[in-house]
Amino acid sequence: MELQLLLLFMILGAIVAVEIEDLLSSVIAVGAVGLGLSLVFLILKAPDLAITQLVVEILCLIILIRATIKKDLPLIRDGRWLFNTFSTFLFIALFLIFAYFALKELPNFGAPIMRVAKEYIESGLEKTGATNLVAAIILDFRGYDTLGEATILFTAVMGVLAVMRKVGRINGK
Amino acid sequence: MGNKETGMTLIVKTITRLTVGLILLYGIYIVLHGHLSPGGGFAGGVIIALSFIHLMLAFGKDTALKKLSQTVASVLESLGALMFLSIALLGFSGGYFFFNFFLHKGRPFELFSAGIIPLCNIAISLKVGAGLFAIFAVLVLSKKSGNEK
Amino acid sequence: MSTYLLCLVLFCIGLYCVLRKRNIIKIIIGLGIIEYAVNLFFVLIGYQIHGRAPILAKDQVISNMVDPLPQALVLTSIVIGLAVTALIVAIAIRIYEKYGTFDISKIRRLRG
Amino acid sequence: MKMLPFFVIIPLGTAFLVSLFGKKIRNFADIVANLGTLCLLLLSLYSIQLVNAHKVLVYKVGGWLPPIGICMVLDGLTSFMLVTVNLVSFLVTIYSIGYMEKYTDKYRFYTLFMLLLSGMNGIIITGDLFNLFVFLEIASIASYALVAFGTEAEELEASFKYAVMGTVASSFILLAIALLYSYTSTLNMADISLVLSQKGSGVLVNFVAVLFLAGFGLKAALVPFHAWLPDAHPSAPAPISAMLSGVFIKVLGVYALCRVFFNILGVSDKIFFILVILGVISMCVGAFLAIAQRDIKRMFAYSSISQIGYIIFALGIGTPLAILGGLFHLFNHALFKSLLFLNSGSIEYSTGTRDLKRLGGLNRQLPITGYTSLLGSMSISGVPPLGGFWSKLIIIIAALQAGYFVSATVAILVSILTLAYYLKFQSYAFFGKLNEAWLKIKEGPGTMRFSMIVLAVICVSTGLLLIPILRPFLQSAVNVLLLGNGYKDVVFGAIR
Repeated sequence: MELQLLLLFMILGAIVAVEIEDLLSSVIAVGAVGLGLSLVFLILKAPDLAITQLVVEILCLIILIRATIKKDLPLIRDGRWLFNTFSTFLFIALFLIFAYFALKELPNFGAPIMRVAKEYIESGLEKTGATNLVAAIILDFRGYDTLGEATILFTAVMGVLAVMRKVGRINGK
Repeated sequence: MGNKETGMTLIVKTITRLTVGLILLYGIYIVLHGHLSPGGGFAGGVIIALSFIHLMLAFGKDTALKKLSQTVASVLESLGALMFLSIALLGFSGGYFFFNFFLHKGRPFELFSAGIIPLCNIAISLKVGAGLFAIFAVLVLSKKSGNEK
Repeated sequence: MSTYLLCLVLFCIGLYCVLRKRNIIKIIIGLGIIEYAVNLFFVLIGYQIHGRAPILAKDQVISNMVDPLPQALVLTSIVIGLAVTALIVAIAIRIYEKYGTFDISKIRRLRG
Repeated sequence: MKMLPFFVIIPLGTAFLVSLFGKKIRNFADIVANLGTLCLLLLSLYSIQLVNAHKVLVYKVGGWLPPIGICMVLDGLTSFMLVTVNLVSFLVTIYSIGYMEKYTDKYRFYTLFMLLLSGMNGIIITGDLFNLFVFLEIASIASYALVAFGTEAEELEASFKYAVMGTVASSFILLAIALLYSYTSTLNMADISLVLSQKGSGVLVNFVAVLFLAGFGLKAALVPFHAWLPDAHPSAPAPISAMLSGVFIKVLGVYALCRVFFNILGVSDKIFFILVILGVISMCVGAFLAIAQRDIKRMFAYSSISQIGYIIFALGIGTPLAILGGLFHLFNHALFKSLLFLNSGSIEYSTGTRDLKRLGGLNRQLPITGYTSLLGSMSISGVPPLGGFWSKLIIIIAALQAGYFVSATVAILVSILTLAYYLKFQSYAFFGKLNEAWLKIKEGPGTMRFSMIVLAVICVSTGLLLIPILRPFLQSAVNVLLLGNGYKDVVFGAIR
């Protein structure tokens, strides 16, 4: 029950973040959604994710506020064209209806199949020696994924450093 | 958010001086106990980066960059990445890429256990901490020069 | 079931924001919301009712644990989200420097 | 067998080393990056040999059995794609030695380039669905940054559009993976295929298919989702345009689409039909928009959309001959499109403009660029006996055999249109009167000329792939797609 309430809170926060006109408030609202997500992770018994989500959310918030603060913000109107809004809503409605029928075929909420996960739980400790099974998975069973993940962060850092160069071309335009 | 190099008010600075070490220590704790308790390299790395960002926000960029300059940060990041890759490569000694090559994985629930997992955590935290700090420093520095224009 | 649907509603709010908003920062926020929704969905499908966190404790036999695999995947996915956000914010800041605005309808030097 | 991880390790290691030492040691970045791509090319050529000997090889990362750990799979399609990617990337890195002198911070370029390459190689070689997503993100993020590498206003704008579209596409793909994980509770591709064949398919599998189609379609720039490509590809530096148009959209779009639809979800008539429709529309729209362009690179970018349409159309027909034609066209297009983009880079290097109206008569000043681009243009528009002619011919014959008469006619007409706009490009840029402003210009450095000549030579001779001795290279790739759901048995057979 508290799960649904938190989800509703997140949806509310997201709507506020999308619709409010002041950018700073919008960024803060999305921060609230992220912290709500962190709580949901805690309820869903995922403490690793709760911690990570919390700190990542704080960092994202700082970066976003840095980007928005002290910028003059002329009021930006959304697209006025009614047809576009209408087609967007139509698309989203179709998506949700399709999703509704598709989700019916999933296993019920709270009863996953655990075909592969069973082996992690049963033999994770003895095979890797780590008591935190999530750590055992990300760094041993699926360590290759984590190499990719570390590389993604590396790529992003290199990308940011490349994009923020003041001069792109040596004798260009 | 003082735009001069001085940073924020005295109250903020004093409290920062007290807490920054604790935050850093907490980050290191989370990294080292990643295989025993929730957390791990990523969360710990982000916390370490946040402690430096905290310093930068409170004292202005110069103080923080004196502690950890941008070049050092990007070198540390590349080193962390290389370390992670070489741990993965060392697995070839056991026959496979990413093989957990410690034969004796130690007793469970102890700090020195679980083979390569703590080592990987340290490498990742180095990478994440230094990388995120570098991103933040670059974003802040560019903002300043953008204002001067 | 209703939980899944609520999660997808969150996804759709983010999608709407990306498709319909003209402000660059709003678009970035929309991408963030999409990211949250997908991460949440991944964790939801691994939840077990009355399950326990996937961390072993001393001298206890654990049964009925939640699925640890989606949690490991979402950890990866959170970091991916952070990386993408950082890069896009950097691009947005540079765009602001060049054009002096966050309005994408005014940022239109390339023609379709 | 032990070499499989090196397709990822080499580019990753190079990227880390270049970022560490590239700034301090002169020419370090050039040398290491070129050595890296050379090694990758040799490895991928060796992989053909391996596929001939063993058919399928499975490498267990970390020594864990596949459903628990991640595995890498080397089969015919994999080695075919690896050869395509690494051949193009090797020539492109040689080209960038000269070309990238125009930009600042060359070592950052090489770092990002190697990351892009490792992402693509990772996607191709993996046998795990989530791992595919992770490497897809590496490649995408590197490409967002590379598109904005010049940091001019237009480039940033294009990169932003591209990044937003790409991120939405990635979340569609991740959502689809989540749904699939919940349904099958496994992430290994072969294992998913096994579970799906036991459970049968319902609405959920269709929903997942739609999500995958939207996600990979966005990455491949199929027509309803193509808006980002004509901005992003021309804005990047020329070597990156060549990589993006030449191989990137094929790996992230076509290869991933093939792997997921043919080998995991299993194809049905509905999906084939959708692919044919999307392919034909992409073909036409891309060609019509390309004719009107004055910017050389923009014209090539639209032409890429059109040619991707051919490939998807051929895959959608689904007969063995059509798939052969599609994959052959993929290989050809990778070569001649990267050649053409390198040519456009060479023109921009010498003259500083890409506007067709301002060029003219360049054949006298830039003979190598002129003649190699002539070969490239002829090949892409299907003039016999160049490679492009054979692949288009096979696709059209296969379409006629399968009864798609209207689509085949459209394909022929689009081919004529292609010829028209490439003739326009040739006549505006290289023939006619020489503009006074360009009297003093010279060809770029030797490395640029070298890679253009090599690409042109390969372009001319791709038709040879159809002769019986070399044919196994293509045929083994086709066989993997024809296997369909049999993929799982082959993979599980190789594990034992």
